[in-house]
Amino acid sequence: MSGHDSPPTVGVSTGPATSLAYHTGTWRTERPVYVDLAPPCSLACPSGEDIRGWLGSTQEGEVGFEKAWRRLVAANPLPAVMGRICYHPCQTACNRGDVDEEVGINAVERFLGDTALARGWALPAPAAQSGRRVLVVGSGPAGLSAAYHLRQLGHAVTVREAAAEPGGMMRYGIPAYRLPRDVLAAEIRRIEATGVRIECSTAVTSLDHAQAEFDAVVLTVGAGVAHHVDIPAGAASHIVDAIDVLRDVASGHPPLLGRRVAVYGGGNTAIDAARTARRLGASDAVVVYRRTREQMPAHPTELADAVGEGVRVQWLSTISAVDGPRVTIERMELDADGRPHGTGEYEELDADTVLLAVGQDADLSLLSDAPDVTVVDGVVRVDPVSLMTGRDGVFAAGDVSPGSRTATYAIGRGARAAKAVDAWLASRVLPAEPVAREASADRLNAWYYSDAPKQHRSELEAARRVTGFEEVLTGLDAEHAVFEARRCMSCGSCFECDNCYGMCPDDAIRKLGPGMRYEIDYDYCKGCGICAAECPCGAIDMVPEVR
Amino acid sequence: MTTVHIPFLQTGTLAVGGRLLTEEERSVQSHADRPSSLTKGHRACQGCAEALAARWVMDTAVEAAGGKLIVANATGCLEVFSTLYPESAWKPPWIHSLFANAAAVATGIAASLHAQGRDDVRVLAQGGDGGTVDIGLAAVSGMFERNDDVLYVCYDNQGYMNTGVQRSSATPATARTATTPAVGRHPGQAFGQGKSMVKIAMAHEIPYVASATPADLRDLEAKVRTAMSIRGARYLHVLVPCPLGWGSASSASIALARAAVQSGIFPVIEARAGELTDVQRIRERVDVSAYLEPQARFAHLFTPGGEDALDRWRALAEANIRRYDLLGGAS
Amino acid sequence: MREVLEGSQAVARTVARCRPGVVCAYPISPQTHIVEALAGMARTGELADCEYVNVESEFSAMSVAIGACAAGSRAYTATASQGLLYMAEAVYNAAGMGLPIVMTVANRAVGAPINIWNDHSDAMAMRDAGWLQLFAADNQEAADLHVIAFAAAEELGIPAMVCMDGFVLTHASDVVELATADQIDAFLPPYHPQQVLDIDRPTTIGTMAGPESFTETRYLQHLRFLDAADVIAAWSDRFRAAFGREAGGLIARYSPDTLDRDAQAPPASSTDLTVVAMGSVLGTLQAALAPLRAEGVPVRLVGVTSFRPFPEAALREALGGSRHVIVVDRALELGAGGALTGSVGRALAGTRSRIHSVVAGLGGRPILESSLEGAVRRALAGELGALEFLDLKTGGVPVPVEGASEVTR
Amino acid sequence: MRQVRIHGRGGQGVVTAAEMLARAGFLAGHEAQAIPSFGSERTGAPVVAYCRFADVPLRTREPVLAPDVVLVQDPTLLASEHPFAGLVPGGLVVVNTEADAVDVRAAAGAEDVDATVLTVPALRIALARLGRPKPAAAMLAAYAAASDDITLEAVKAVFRDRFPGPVGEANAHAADDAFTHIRTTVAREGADHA
Repeated sequence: MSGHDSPPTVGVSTGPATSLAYHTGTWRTERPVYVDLAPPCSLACPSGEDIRGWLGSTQEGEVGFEKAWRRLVAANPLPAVMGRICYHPCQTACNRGDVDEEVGINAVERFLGDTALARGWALPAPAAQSGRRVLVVGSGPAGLSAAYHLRQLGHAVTVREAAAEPGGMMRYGIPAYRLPRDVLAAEIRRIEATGVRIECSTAVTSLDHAQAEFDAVVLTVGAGVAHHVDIPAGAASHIVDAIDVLRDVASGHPPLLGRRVAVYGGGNTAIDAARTARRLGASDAVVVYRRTREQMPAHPTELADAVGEGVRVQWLSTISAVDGPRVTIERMELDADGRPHGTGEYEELDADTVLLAVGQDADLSLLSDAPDVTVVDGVVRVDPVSLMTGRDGVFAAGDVSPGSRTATYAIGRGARAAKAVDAWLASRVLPAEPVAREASADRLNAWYYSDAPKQHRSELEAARRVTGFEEVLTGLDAEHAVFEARRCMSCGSCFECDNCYGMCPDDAIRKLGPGMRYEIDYDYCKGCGICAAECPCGAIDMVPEVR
Repeated sequence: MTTVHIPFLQTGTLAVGGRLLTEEERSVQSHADRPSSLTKGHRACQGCAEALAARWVMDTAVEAAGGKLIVANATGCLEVFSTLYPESAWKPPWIHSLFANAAAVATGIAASLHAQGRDDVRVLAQGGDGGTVDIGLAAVSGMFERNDDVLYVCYDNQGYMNTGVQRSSATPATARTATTPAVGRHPGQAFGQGKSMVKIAMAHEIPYVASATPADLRDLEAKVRTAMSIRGARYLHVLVPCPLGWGSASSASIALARAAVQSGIFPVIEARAGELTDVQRIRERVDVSAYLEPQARFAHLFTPGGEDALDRWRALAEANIRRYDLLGGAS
Repeated sequence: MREVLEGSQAVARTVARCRPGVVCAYPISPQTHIVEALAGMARTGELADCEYVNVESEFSAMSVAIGACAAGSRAYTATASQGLLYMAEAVYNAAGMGLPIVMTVANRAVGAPINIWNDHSDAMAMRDAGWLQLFAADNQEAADLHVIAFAAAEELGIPAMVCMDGFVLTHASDVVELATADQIDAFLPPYHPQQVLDIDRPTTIGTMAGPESFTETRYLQHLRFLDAADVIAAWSDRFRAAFGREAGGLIARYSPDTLDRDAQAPPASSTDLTVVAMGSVLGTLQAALAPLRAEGVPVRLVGVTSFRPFPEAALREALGGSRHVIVVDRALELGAGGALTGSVGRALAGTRSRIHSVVAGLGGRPILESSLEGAVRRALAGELGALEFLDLKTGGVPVPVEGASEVTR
Repeated sequence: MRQVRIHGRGGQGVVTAAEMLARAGFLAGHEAQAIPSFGSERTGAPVVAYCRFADVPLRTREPVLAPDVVLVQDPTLLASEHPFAGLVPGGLVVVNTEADAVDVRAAAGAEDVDATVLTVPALRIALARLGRPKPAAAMLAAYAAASDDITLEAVKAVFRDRFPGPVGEANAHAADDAFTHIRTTVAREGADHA
């Protein structure tokens, strides 16, 4: 009986974890792949902020605030300002709106901006001096953004501003109750501290001269001139441009408007003007708008605040004539395409002053010596990728160029112009902005997000009632800012929730450690797709296995 | 309910983990160095919730026992897919004897350990619904009745999936199986049959009985931890969706477990000494069709003539909701 | 110390002195007195450091033993008849997993018709389960065999049944001398499992073996079984040396002169008529053959102690080429003959021995000395058939008074 | 070799009597063996048990077919259970009864059997001493009084050993009573030899 010393249990027992010898990965017909998609908030952000990124850092609490702010100012050097005046299209796009309510991104931005000011955080030190000099004409949001980003790239930047103070429409168009001047000033000072030179009360009148002095020029002169419509008006009529009123108020010279003020227009300037009129003592401020509430370009929250302050709106109405305090209004109606048409019905309104807020135009007098810089529809024509005007080395961004006329958009275009200038200075071709895949709502597994424990949820609700991220004037405190940031679903980007790792039935995902995310072990992954299905943020694609 | 109070950190308590959690707040499964008691290389079907739940349960038990856990396993999918000689996907000491005797084998292990003065080593027995509710019921009941120091876990996939999807006494009404075909006037498993192992366990008045699903890891881990903190006979019933037997997408296993709970079909409860002590409330109620329709075994319910059966399903859900106060209205 | 003890008590006390870690049992006649006695000793502390588990079925009894043995305890249970069959699946399983459980089988008939009395049908039903099967001739041996069984089983990693005739031995009181606890401690090594569920060295026990490995698994089990004969013989020799009495072994030899058990007895010769039997009938045969030997009839007696593994070589040697072999069989292979006869026949295949199968004592029918003697005389006269049923009543079973007469065609 | 058969009913301690008898015989220096009847032991059903003594080891396992001694623990069994069957000529029959040997023979249809028949009121003795109808000790003591197979002291010893304390003492007293009864009766009347 020799030669069979094996234990009697051969074939019955075996060592632990010996299954590692069996690679189940060959079973797979689809493989999970981690992806990073663009979240709708960022896609909707005209400033191009990495909102998901800086919310992510904010989620970490105190230790993450500065990092969050630095991620924020990588795109936008004015977060305290924009945290107040941005109409946050990011929030409109936010996928969380489908779950409960959109994340209060703007309020968190303001929190970060204010925190940075309070703590005196400096903007990043610029790159090494390039030796190139760039002139930015105008110090509105586009100009400041362009100057900041150019400076970050190492160029010597000078900003020339015709007005006495920098800030453009932020300084002279937006009422102080929406944007305190010290906040604006502080953020501009912080840009200056990076080496940007801002020369106020210095109008640039000749592009040729500018180009002689600088290697490149960026035009960001804005659209500060009120657009005019022809309204038959009697001699005693008191008709002024709303933007001028706002500018005068901002300059410390509030005009006398009277007790009854009619504002003609439907944009934010109209609303600002009406609310300003109320603050200037008008007991009756009426906004006359020719379309409906749904069509009004003014931001709904602005309108709501205005109405809350006693501003009235006369919908479907145009001012057809002004005669002294008597304003004649024609009733309008919408056709099948939603366009307003006069009905021939008229009524009258009493107004001491009529404020015109029917649009603003760019002051293009600077271009009188530059016929090669073409102007179309009142704005400077630029190459859509390089933002360069018809003249080599001259770029344009902000309201003076085509596109949306918001400060947020202006900041984004300013940053883009900076890149364009930088590329042009280096004789590089600036690639078009990549079209990112969107992390759309249907990719999400929202089940995982709405599990705020009740006590927290009620805190959140209380916070909203008291501080009202979107609507109220005071900012979030740190706790609520963190909480709000944590409501971000990180659409399309792994935030290390461990679902894939924990829910893999085949134990085929490795966790690489904090910040390192995960790695799929394709030797064993059978491709069941649970990781993708249960990924809250849609950061895993299942792709056909092609062997 | 054994609640885990996790601060709201982006996903709250429903996700496996979260980078913002402290070490103490983490689920066992979220640890990079979790035990992975059932490790890779096992041969379960794609999307097998039993494989998943077994790892969850055992990892938690292993941690709760300080690594001192011995497992007895009934015959069934879990055994077959994990231990095809000469390979084993198990890390803890593990034994499979027969289909019907996992509870008794576990009793023997516990008795042996007690005799050796090794009460620090804990014993877990596990099996599928067939090995628990049907053929193994006598042994399970005996283990309960003696109050042996064993945690018994049933992974209920509602049928004999290992042998090709036949009906068990845990197969739900109307489900199509190989032995309850979807033909005739009353297609699939008949209404009025089957038994509730959770209620049977409770009737033994053992120290701890709970149900859970892979749709709520933290709840499951908490229940295992609770069970492991108690001595004597304990029972955990885990609903485990089976892509093969249920005719569902392999990626849908978690979602189906979620739908089973959120529709009121599968009550997630806790009981001590025979008394119901807690239920998990429905969080986002869904219609039973959300649970049934993704499963091919219920496909005939969604053809003309299936409405009556669907209504009876709704009545079942309503009955559960009433009986267990799943919507939380009563308290 | 010699004393009068009921067989069950003798076994229970001996088992207790083997220090099992876990004893589990489900009652069934005629095994009950054994497990009752062990239950009592577990309560009094005489059976120390042992868990006594009252299970809900024989199936669970064996299952608990499997778990206990795999967890490193010496495990013991006892059963009989229907109970053995009810646990059959687990009986095979224990052997397949190499768990050296020791189980007393108080041999009893298997129904239907239900019958609580002795024969060997139950053990025969499990003869291929992969267990050692040791049959006790008397209560002294029944007790002693348990010590040998634990020793051999644990060395081999093969479970062992000690078979003792139900009631005939379990309930009879005899003069016995039990091995003391100290003697057993000195004789029986502590249980060192060959495989164990150990948290420090985890292992997986009870895997599935596919077509690519099952045959080899069985083959290795078979080789181990072949080893078992030597191991049983060795432990029996050690037992004789330690205790000064015969117990176990593979084959029991009996002196031709005294008919006493004698390991040194010479083999039978080709001219001898040799009676082969197993279990308590050997005692009755000792008595029944004495008058024949006194007459000078060349009759010898050989007992089979180890039915599994079946000691073909040792049996052939003991039979010494006997031309006439009568196998007294307490179990029946329906349509074939005695169950023991089958194994004896295989052992003697190719020899010139003629085998008679005498089936006796089924379902508790008393086996009488006179009947056995008669069978031998008829064999000598050439009148004994190849298969006979001892004391078979001609005319069959009495028909019930009412109701059943027309049914059974 | 001496062979004993005990008749009784379930619950009367027949099996115990056989085992006690074997033990008593062992104490008296014999090899001994007790074989209870193998039944399902229902209370009241007729039960038989056997005992053997010898001075060489006992091998056989067959039931006792030709008893030297028959103990009948219940007189109602005389008619139905054929207690005289197989009795060796000159054998001893001890019957628990208030009646006499003549009545016993008549009841058993054994008027002409070659046997010594003794009667003892073992039930009365048992009830008096133990308060329970367990006549075994009295029966064995009666047997001891009538033969040299076992001794009264051995009978008392095995009962004391099996039932330590008052029960053992009560059995010992019962044994004394029965022993005295037989010795007295036989001395006065002589044994019944047919």
